Amino acid sequence: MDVAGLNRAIRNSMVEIKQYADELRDLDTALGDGDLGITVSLGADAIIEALDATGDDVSAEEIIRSCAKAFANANPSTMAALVAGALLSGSRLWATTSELTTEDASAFARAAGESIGKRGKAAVGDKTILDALVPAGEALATSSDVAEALDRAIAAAEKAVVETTSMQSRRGRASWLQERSIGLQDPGATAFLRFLQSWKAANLDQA
Amino acid sequence: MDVAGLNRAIRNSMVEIKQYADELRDLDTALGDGDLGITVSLGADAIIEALDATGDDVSAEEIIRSCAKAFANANPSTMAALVAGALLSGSRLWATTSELTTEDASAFARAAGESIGKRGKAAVGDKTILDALVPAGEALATSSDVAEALDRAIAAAEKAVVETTSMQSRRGRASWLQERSIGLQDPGATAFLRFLQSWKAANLDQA
Amino acid sequence: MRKIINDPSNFVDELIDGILLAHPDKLKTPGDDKRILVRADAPTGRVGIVTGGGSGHLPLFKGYVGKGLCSGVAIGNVFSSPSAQQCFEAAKAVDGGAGVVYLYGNYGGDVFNFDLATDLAELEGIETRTVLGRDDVASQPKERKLDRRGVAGILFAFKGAGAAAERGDDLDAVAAVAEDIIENTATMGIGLSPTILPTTGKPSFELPDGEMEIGIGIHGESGIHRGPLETADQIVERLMQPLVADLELAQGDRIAVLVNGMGATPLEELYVMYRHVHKQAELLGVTIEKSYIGEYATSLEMAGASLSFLKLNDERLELLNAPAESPFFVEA
Amino acid sequence: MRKIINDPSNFVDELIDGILLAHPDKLKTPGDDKRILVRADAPTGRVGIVTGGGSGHLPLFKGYVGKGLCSGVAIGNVFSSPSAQQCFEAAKAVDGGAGVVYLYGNYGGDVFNFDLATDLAELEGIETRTVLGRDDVASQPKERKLDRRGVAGILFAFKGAGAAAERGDDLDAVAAVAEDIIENTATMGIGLSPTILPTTGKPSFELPDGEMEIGIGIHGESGIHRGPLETADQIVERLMQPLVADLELAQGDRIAVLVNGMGATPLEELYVMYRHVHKQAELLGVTIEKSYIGEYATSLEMAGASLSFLKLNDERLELLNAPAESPFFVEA
Ligand SMILES: Nc1ncnc2c1ncn2[C@@H]1O[C@H](COP(=O)(O)OP(=O)(O)O)[C@@H](O)[C@H]1O
Ligand SMILES: Nc1ncnc2c1ncn2[C@@H]1O[C@H](COP(=O)(O)OP(=O)(O)O)[C@@H](O)[C@H]1O
Ligand SMILES: [Mg+2]
Ligand SMILES: [Mg+2]
Ligand SMILES: [Mg+2]
Ligand SMILES: [Mg+2]
Repeated sequence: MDVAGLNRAIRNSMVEIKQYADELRDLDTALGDGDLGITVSLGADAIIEALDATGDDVSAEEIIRSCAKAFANANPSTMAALVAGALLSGSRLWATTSELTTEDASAFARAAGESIGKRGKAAVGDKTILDALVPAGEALATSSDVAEALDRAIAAAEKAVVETTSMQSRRGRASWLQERSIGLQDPGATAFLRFLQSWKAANLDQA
Repeated sequence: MDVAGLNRAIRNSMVEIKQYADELRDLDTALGDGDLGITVSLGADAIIEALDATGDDVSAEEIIRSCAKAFANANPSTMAALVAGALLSGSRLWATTSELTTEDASAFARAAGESIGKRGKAAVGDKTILDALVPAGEALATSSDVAEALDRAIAAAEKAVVETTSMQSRRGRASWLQERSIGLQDPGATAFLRFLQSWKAANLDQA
Repeated sequence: MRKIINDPSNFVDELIDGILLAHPDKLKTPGDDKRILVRADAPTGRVGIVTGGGSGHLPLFKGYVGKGLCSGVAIGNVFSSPSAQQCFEAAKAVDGGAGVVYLYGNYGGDVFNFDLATDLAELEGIETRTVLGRDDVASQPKERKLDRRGVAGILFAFKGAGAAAERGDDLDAVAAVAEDIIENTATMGIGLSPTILPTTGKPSFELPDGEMEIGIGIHGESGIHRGPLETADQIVERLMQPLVADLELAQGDRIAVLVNGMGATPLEELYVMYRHVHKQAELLGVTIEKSYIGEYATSLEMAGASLSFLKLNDERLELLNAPAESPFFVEA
Repeated sequence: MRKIINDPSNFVDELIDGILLAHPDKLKTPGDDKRILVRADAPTGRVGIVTGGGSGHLPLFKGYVGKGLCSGVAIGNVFSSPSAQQCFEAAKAVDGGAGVVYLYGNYGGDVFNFDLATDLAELEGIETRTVLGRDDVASQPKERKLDRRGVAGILFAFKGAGAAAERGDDLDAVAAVAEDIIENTATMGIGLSPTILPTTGKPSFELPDGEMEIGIGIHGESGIHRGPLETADQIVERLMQPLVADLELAQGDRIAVLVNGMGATPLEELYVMYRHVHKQAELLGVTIEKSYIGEYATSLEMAGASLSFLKLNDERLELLNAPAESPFFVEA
């Protein structure tokens, strides 16, 4: 995928992901404060606006940086800050890449996960977005076919999201529920899964 | 009826009237602040307690005075203050009466009505307790038979209470509803009707 | 019933206990009856101001007893009058020889009991004057102004009369200040949810989501009509218009504003309202010299708000700005 | 949705407009971004204190900007963090060379954004310290004390650190005061009804009548468990016990108490609660030297209350008693 394609693909996914805002709000209401739907929908709008302003004659790194800034400021929150930091970390890997491969995507995900783990003092198993991001990122590297890699990533994330339900939240707002967090699906992990699914749905023609 | 009988009859009526507390609360909720049920039930309890303390070897005037004081302080409110004043006015007529007749009862009601009219700056037609009290008091004088006089008073009060519904409240809290008070039955007039009915029900054997 | 209470019949006594335990340096009860609270330094020798009425309106009435405010309060049950005896005892406790102004809202139950108290006070040689809060323009048309009920706007009268008493005005002068302020005060309110009496557990009215009661009182009384819930700006205009008309406000006039929450309405919403009040006043050429925004006269857990205006002159503004201090109200 | 609002997406900007219009003598916005409010006299040359967080908690956080309190605030959307840029701009506006303490509640979104702001401040040569409110004992067991969230008890830290800055303490000393107070503060709350986000119109949880959420936060977070609604006295005992344990209060100790309403709970009920707190403290031989009773940190129209204790020593008490003044909080 080239830079123009990346720009378009992100934009399409952002339009798509907004349909999950209510679901994410409800999940975050049960486990947190209910603002994740807003973070995602305002964040998606801000990214679209930022990309409109960016144009195509820039690097993939710059595109991702615009997304990071836009997402960070749209509705500042845990998810906004962690995702923005993750995007900035990942973007560095794409400074000189003009044709993005599934390998590149996987490396991006790895860097993103490390950033979130560091900032959020979180690890896989803490019932956060990392629980979906890490296995999905690994799955991306298992095929060089974009569609196949994406399907595997989605499958991995889906499995992980289901598994978060039986776990106890160890980080962030949800951790304050202590034992009561068990039985509720993690909103952040779900948001990541919905992002992958949106990417697929919105970019089927390019896949 | 002698003084001991009066004491007993009041006490019996007070036990009886408490069953209407919810109805009076609901009527006063619609047209005012909903406290008339409390005024009547706390007032009835206070009267019973006061009469327990009064004993039988006093005048009818003193019995009524005890009732007035008890009712005034139980839950001070418009009804409490007006009824207490009315009882005091009426009681003066009974200072030396030892056998109470329906004539005496009617005179008492007339004095009571004048007191309420003066204190409340109200007249028949303002949609207040007066609308029931005045015609009922007049009816009491139309027979010397206690049971018959009471039945006529109840009939007169019942008719008057029904008629309050279509009137606009001119006095007190209900008057603030202005046109919106039309269509709602006056709580104070209803309370007076319920008092007469309680008297009848509680004192059938003496009637 | 979503209330943090014990036995509902002890509600008022327990909350007074709480007030006395929390503020022993500022308030005291003069005798055995805790339903009477007075300034800790009463009697001060200055004119006393006694207010009173039902409970359930905090900070009204108990909250306005302090320096530069009222001197004492007689406290009834929730939304019920105090007794005449209590009204009288309050006056007796604060009178230092200069007399007492009874200053309270125009409600039948209160009026009948305070009137009786003035007779009792007279017997004891305490001179009294009575001034009634009657600021609610929704409760009666202008021709029947004197029959209006008193709501949140009485705050202005407490503040002004309290300042007048504090500076040493005599009995008639303090009463005249209170009367002057009330004459120039107008209030109107809306309700978004009912109030619930602790003793009965019943809502004062049923209001479907998405509707509002217009022209409500502070005892859960219904309003003069009901309509679909409007935006904050529309509500402000709806409340402002009758106040402007009633006070005959015109370009160049100065006012004090009270945006009052009924109990459950977030302070945020009151500031959203104030914003539009300010802008609309500007359009009229009316200057807001002073504003109070918050909960000043509530109706337990009722949601809603009222808007009060006091038309100002130099004297009234000076009295509003004078220092005052109670556990619930500070003017620094 | 029973709210007095206009377009929900303008809610926060409009309420800030209202605050600025009502209190131009006390607060100002230093630049174009109204999401930053600072004392009208900032920078004062003393150590600055910048707080911040989501909206919907009035008087928290905006209400604690003033003399003897915080110097500035960065304001997020309802229950959302301000941006790093805003946190930084607030520090820049209040820094008079003595440095700035960032003092706010321990929430992921806020922490990440304020941390970024400290980096930005450093680049501009502004020295900062960070102290996190983390008083809610229900949110984590004592072993994970540092991960607790910050709720109403941060008021004590604002008051103490503000007084320290006002008397001229240096940056490390002001931060140390804040840290010392937070270390000795414990809070726990219950909810009787949910909060409703203006943008979504959805309640934060469903709570059947007659039940209560125990251990709630101030963002509509559910509590750690749910149970039948108890009496005021039972609730007080339930809230007090973990505070006493956490602060290891024993006979002879002195405390400050904050009985905080979550938004819709009548002030009357808070005094009923205080009454029992006072009595229970007496039983323990613990003296209440200072009390705050009212709405200090709310969650929009949530019904419920929280109880906070600060274990006192002479220094802490002196700082609490120092004068302070904001449009929302006065210590005379
Ligand atoms: N410390 C953390 N590290 C990693 N992920 C976290 C952390 N805290 C929260 N999360 C993720 O963020 C999600 C909540 O995001 P968001 O609603 O923005 O949080 P908040 O409203 O508390 O600021 C959680 O479901 C979880 O997946
Ligand atoms: N000024 C008045 N004169 C005569 N009766 C009145 C007057 N005001 C009210 N009432 C009567 O009192 C009833 C209400 O009593 P109550 O509930 O005690 O009043 P409140 O709660 O307003 O003090 C009304 O239904 C009416 O019958
Ligand atoms: Mg959230
Ligand atoms: Mg009534
Ligand atoms: Mg009443
Ligand atoms: Mg959040």
